Amino acid sequence: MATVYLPSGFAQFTGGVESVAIEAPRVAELLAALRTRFPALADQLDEMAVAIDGTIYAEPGYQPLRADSDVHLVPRIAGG
Amino acid sequence: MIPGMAAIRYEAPATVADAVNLIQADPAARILAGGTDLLVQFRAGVRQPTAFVDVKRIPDLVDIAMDAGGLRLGAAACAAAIGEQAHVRRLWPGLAEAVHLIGSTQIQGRGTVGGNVCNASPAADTTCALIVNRAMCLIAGPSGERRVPVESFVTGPGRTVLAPGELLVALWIPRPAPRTADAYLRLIPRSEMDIAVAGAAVSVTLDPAGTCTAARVAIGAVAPTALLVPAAARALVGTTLDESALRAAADAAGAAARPIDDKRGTAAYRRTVVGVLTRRAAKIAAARAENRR
Amino acid sequence: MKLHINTTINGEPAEFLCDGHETLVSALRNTLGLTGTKEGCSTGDCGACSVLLDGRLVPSCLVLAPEAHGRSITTIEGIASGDTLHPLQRVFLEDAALQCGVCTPGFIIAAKALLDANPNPTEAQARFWLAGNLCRCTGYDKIIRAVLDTAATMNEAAAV
Amino acid sequence: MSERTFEVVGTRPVRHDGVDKVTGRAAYGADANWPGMLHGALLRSPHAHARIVSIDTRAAAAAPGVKAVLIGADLPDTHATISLGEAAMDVRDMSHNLMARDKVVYHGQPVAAVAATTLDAAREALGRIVVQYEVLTPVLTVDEALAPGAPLLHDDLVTKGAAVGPKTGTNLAGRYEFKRGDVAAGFQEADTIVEREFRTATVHQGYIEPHACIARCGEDGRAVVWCSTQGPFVVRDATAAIAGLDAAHVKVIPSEIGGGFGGKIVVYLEPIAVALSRKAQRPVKMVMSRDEVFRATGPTSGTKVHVRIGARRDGTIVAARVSLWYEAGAFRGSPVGAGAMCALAPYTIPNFFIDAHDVVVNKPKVAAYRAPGSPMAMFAVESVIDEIARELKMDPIDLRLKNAAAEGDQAAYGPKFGPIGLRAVLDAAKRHPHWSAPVGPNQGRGFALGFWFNGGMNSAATITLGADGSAAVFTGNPDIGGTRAAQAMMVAEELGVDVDRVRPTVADTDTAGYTDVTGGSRVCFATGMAVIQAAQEVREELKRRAAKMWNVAPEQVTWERGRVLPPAGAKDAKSGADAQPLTVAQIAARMTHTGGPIVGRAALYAPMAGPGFGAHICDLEVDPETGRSRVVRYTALQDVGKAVHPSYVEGQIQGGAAQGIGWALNEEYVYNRDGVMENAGFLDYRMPVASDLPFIDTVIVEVPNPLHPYGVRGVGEVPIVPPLGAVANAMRSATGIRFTELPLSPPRVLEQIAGVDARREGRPGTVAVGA
Repeated sequence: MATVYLPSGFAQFTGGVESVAIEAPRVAELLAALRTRFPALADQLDEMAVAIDGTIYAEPGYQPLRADSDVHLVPRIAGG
Repeated sequence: MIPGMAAIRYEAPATVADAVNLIQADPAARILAGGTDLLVQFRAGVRQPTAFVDVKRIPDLVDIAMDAGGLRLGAAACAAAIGEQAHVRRLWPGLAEAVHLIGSTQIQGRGTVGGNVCNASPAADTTCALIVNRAMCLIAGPSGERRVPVESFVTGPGRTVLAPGELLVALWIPRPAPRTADAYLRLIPRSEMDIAVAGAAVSVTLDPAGTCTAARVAIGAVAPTALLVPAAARALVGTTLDESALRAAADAAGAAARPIDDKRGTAAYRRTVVGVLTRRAAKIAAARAENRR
Repeated sequence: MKLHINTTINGEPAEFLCDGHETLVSALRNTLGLTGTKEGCSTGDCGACSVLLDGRLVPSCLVLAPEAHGRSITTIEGIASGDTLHPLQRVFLEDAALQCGVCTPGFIIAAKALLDANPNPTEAQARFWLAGNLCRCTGYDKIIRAVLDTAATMNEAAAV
Repeated sequence: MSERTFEVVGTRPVRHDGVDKVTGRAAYGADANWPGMLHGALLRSPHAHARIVSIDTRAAAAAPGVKAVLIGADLPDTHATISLGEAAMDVRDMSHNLMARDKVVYHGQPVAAVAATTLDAAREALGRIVVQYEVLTPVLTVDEALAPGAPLLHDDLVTKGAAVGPKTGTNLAGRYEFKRGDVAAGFQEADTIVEREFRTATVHQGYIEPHACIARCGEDGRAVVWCSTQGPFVVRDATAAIAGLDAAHVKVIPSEIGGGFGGKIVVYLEPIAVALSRKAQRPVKMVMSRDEVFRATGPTSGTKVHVRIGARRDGTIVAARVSLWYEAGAFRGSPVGAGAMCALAPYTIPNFFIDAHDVVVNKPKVAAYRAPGSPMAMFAVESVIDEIARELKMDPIDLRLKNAAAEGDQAAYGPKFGPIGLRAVLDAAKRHPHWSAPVGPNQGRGFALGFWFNGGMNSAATITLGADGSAAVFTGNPDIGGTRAAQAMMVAEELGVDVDRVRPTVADTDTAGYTDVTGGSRVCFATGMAVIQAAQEVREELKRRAAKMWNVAPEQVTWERGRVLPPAGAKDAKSGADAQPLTVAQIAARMTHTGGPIVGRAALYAPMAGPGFGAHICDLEVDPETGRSRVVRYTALQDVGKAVHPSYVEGQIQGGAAQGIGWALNEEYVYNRDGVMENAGFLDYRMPVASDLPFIDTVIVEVPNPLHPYGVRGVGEVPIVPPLGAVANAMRSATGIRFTELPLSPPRVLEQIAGVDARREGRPGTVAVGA
């Protein structure tokens, strides 16, 4: 199961949950599961980038996950 | 013809008389020397002349001439041309420094000492140096010529004694007395390209024993016009320009300053720094005078 | 009424029509098609529009086009001779002294004026001479090196 | 990867676009003139905050030479969004930013546009437009904007993210939190705690080329736009959305670009030019003045950053508390999120809490500026770290080494670091002769770190071979800093052809595969990766063609540096002679007979390239009587992964350092109380000039990035981050005073120096004037 770490400010949308283990083959399925579990989080997820095992994807889409992947939701970064 | 816009004439008279006639006939015509202030103001909509009267084709206005009595700088001689004169650098190093501080190399290829004085900015770099060197403005107009000391020429920001139909033809700078030298310093945040936040020019005359027998101090960017500061000069005359004399001159300069807060610096900052610059300029001028046997 | 101006540009006679208040940089770029001269500020503060007017370095945004009458102008388009780049152009390329390149024509014109006046400038002299040319990409490091390298190259060539 | 040896990568060829740039032939935004074109000009708001009561354009429309007049009501209202990374911008905001509707929210915001036969006529017509305003009070700082009862910029603004108070009726556009561990407990463990509040001024990217474009829109609604931009596809999509066209009908041709630094990603002129052209049915050219660039294009945020850091006596940092408030300008979207993520990035800190606030104020909407958000946050943190080093009497580099993150550590912003060059950079700095050189009188030395993520995103590349074996490579990234040369070098590296025989081209939006902006330090990394993959595809095709000529299976042939080698015993199918190795040119010459043109293409979505760290050492000399300072020596060290063209890597580092020095010493937007910028020109917005700077010594550190085939990491943004802290720390060394507000302009410095003298000599309020 991949472990998802949420930004601390999002605790208000998750009832205080800061990390959660989710069984998902790819980021798309993982985010869908998060939305189902924490409906209040849905709006916030659209603006987040996803770090999978240390590599940040601004548009993570269908990136595959390993069984033990660490997934961090981080704000998107704009470069200059 | 530009749709919707009155054409602005360009005139290039060949003589002073023609230039006087042009600006007398059209009070909204503007004298164009280097254009480094005028064209910027025009573009910004600050000035809306009906004609540009380019005086750079009048030999009297661009010539630089030296004789036994002193130096005649055509009002439209560009800063770079003045800086190229070895005798100017030798006799008036402070004035040469001030001329060299006008803008960039490019600006110096255009900007003129006459324009610098006529633009009447409180921060003009050359004005203080001209004042301490007792420079005179040579003015031509409908009723003939007249002479005005530089310190009396500028009457306020952007204002001069020039009457309608008059133009500045040249600056006359008398040859300095023996053992006399000048210096000009300004404070800008960068090393180049800024307008002076404060400036100070000093001229001193020393006797063979090293006592100051005459001095002139002028400060810029700390009042509506550049100021001749007799009190600062008095603090120097009769001394050997020791630390306490320099400090007294600095205090006098600071006391004479009537600065304002603006985007370039605060009043308090200007008042402090103009004293520092006065002290340092006096020291440099003294060292130069000392070396003039 | 437009003014009819006869002038010399890069060694060739040229003529054009302009308004009394038009700037030289506008006439060069928009009327004569010499867009190598750039306009970065229109107030004489960036140096991108540098040209030589009768051999003297000036900001062409602060020169009126009619002032060119009877004068001689050198722009970046007239720096190379035939198919040979000017040494400054060559060394700027070799030393990677440009990035976006928009300030480059002004720098090369200004540096040419420097080397014409002072074939052997010190670093400080080069920096102060070029203080009126803004570059936001390079930190000036490679530009100053290129100017000093060019001076050395030209002096060497002259000595041979 | 580290064993790979390169033939071309790492060399310094003359850039392909170079000759055009040194001869003046290169065509930038304002260099295009189209037959029959009109000139567009904008009427801008004279107020920083006001309601528009009415606009009457009748007299302008009737003015001589005027062919079209445009106001906000002529543009469609849209709620599309365009992804620009963090600041995914609402097209509605972008549209209102370039043409106000019912309200103006900053001084200089456009309210109407005119196209006329001459620029003079267009400007004259602007003067005939009558706008009635109901003037409102502007808010100019985060403190004013967040004060109770502050005037609101947008009645409909809702706070995004982790708001703590009410989410409406506020100027707080967003709030974000990051935390780890137990901060209160962490500070309990600390032997020393340093706490300071820092401010930085609004500063501009300062590209030398003003924004410029020319556009035409025909009767069929199809538009062509030539413009200076970092992102042609952003221009296409934003122009279509704002002007109300189908993006399928908009073609954007990127000109050469005279600097951007992030400021030429969003659009300002292009949709207006297209809309004017559609009305007038003639091409419309628009070029900003420098004054307009300063007043109405994106600067970056003025900021307030509060930092509290605690450390043990041995230097171990145990806790940190950081609060950031960034001005977004008039519409939401400051880079405060990135600032929060960068603030503590170099350090492993067990307990921290960061909150970040995006605040709207009546200033121009900020745009990306080189490592957006990082310099201000790291200025604050690196200043406090410097103070801790002083309190603990530790060498500043040793203190940082003690806490430096390494591979496998969890970054403060979340994920674990891969291979990073932070320690290598710190070690190189410690060894550098600059660090141990003596410091002169009135001088001080400062050290600071910088961090940036380095971007990835979408890139595409196409390579076509000529029959002569030369290669043309097309990508969609405008080349600001030498990326064409780098891409040509990559093709040369992969195909073994001379770099001089590769022709790199920046293609328009109808020609290039979709490509994200030139920005985020991503081009050499992501687009470079696409170029390498496309070249590898060409290589595979060359092998297939050679195999055909020898009548062997493709897998039987081998590639060896620019040649395809036959298997033993193979014969040339035409001559029957023993097969000889074939060069790229030899195979290309026969392409007509072996299957037609040889083309390679690649398209990819790259993750963020990988963290980049830099360290700068600055020596500053201060005039104690005037507060004026100058940089007398400067060294910049950076991990770049792999330097493809080292000269342009050095150039990026030197240029970034110079911009950061300007930010630290003299650059700032000066506003009056009415929200009018007072220094909107290069005369008084004081960017560094050549005589302000010494040579900037660079040290390239190469810790390869595993995400790129050559190890490229991205270069351009990191170097603007350390200078703010390095300069301020040098000022601290030179004067003994911790400055917490930038820029360190002479009056600000003298005020503090004088204050110290006053305390010491018991002369409050006076200024010491020494000999």
